[in-house]
Amino acid sequence: MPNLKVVTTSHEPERNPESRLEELRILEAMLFASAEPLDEKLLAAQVPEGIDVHAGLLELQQEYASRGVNLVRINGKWTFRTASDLAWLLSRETTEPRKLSRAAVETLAIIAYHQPVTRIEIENIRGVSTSKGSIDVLLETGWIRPRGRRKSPGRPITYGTTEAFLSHFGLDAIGDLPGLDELKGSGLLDGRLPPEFSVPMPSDDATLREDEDPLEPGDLDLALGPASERVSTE
Amino acid sequence: MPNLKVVTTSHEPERNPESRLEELRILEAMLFASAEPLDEKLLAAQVPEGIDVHAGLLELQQEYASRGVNLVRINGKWTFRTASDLAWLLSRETTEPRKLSRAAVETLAIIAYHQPVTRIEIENIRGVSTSKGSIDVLLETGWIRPRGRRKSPGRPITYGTTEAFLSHFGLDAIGDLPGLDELKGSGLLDGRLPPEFSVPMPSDDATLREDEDPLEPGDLDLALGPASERVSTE
Amino acid sequence: MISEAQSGDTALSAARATDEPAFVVDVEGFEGPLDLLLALARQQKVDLAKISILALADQYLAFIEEARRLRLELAADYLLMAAWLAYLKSRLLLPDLTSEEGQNAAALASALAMRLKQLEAIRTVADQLLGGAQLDRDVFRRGQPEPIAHITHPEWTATLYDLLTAYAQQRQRTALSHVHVAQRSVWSLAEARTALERLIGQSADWAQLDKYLLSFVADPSLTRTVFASSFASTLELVREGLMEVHQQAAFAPLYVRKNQQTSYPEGSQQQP
Repeated sequence: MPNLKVVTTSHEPERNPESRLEELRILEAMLFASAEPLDEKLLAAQVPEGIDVHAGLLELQQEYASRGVNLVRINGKWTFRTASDLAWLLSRETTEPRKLSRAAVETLAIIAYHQPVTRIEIENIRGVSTSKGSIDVLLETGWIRPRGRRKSPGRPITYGTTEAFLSHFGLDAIGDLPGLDELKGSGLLDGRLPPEFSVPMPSDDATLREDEDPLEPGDLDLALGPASERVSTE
Repeated sequence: MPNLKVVTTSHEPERNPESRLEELRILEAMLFASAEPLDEKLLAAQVPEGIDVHAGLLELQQEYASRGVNLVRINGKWTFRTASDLAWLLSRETTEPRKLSRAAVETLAIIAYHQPVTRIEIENIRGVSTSKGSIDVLLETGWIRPRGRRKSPGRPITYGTTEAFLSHFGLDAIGDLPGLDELKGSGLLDGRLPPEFSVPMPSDDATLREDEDPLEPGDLDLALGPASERVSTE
Repeated sequence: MISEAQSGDTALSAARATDEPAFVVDVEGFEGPLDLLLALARQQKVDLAKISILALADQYLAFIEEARRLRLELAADYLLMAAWLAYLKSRLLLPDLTSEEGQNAAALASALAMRLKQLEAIRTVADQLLGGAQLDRDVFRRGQPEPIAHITHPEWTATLYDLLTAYAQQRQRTALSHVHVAQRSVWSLAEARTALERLIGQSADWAQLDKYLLSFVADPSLTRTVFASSFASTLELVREGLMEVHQQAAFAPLYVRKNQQTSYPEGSQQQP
């Protein structure tokens, strides 16, 4: 039977290799134990002080890069996930994720790339009125959230994406969305177009834009479909 | 940055090392993603044909043996588990300040002034029955202790205060608790008291009184009970 | 505009004119006029930037005309777009495109082309996004997470003030309740009997009745009633043969114990 040995080849200034290995073990154990991404601050709280957690994580990431399980970063947090090239083997017929309608998929894409965006703006891009259903379905997935109200007549609600969105699509940041270069190169940023037609570099920064007002207490009731999530305003 | 290299020392007949690594990746990913431990038969049914699942698992087990996560066999099935020496990572212990219930404070006050005192005696002084919960919570605080058994029918346990009690309440000695005149003077007791009303001069002398027997071996177990069962019910 | 819900209903399916294979009227599945326009534009098989809006308008109008010929009901959205395209077409056909009207028409045409291009672009990225690795579909997190238990240890707090007020208040409460509440100043025979039964219940030894009673009574004003009731109950219990009582001399302490019908303490004098 073949034996696998872990051999370290270090070109770094001396560090106690044993304690370094122990740090990696601790990070590894915590990340394995949790199904949810963990941020570096939380990880740092568990390892002895003075440890460079970030460097350790990058090291682990490299070690696992070629394996069946990879260490990935989601919204700046770290988590282990199965390697994407093994999807063919692991895809589960039983747990088919919710199949989104074409309308919902397009709406999601518009929200992701154009956020913050109002329903009217989504409709303008799609050339069709967006039924409340699409937005509701997306709110239910937890991938989008109402984030404010546009400072314009009617004060429409603006939507943006959530951390769950990044987690589901395996993105470290909204700037990692696919196809950004194509979108930018396609002249869509042409200044002659109305503002809602532009495709800026997407940002899900929670800070309200200049043209956004904060949500009001009752807004979440309206925006969030399921009764269980509604907050009593009485 | 140091690199970890996986080096094989094989005494086996040649096998394609790349396809072998792929086999390990597949097993690794399946075990990682599975919601329950997997037995070799099930694994063999799910991986591409021709993989020696048993050998692969033993190889993986060895690779992970020194890591923060180990591949273990439980009841004949395989699963990843946090290395046992890192189990401490999986619990976070914090202390949380909690206010004693009114009933517990009253019981404590009686014990402080009237020690050594039995539960029945506490009830007689308080004029209401004292739940076991109050005594249990007080035992948990470490401020009271069972000190003996009263030489009377039923041989009830007598309680007294501890050094921890003095230090928590900033008392130099139990005798520093205010007496009748001081309580009256500070307005805590008003003038409408019967002439016979008295407040004892408290003493926490550990020496057993004449009407006290020492505790028996089992008494401390009874009095303290397992921590998980100690719940304040008042 | 047409709503998504309605678009499914405008089912112009099966309206395939076999004699016109190049032209199929089938609105089902189109998400409004812009979607239809985009589909028609693709038939031109050129880059959207170079598309002929004029040709596209013709295609669209022909499509709508065919639908009307087949008496298919079209949503207002489609008709509105048809009217707008007809208008645009008439402007684009103006002989002098350098005139103000002509320039406006050109701007409108390029804005439409841009909208189509953008719709196509957003669809492309949507496909890329949805076609990528998705959690729980293509990649998986740990199937058996090991939860991090959060154990909280209560750290009990109370102040000396809490302690003293609690003591004073309850002492005051019981002291005053005995004084003010008339019922409390009498010890009922039943109460006395229960207490006595408790006293003799476990013990085979003689117990001193009055000492026991005194320690029992927190309120001195109750002494008399307690004595009276318990003495009466004692006699009752002795009469029932449940208890023995003895007294060495008049006004000497009373001793009681469970009836055992055995020896009595030295010098005792059994009372019936």
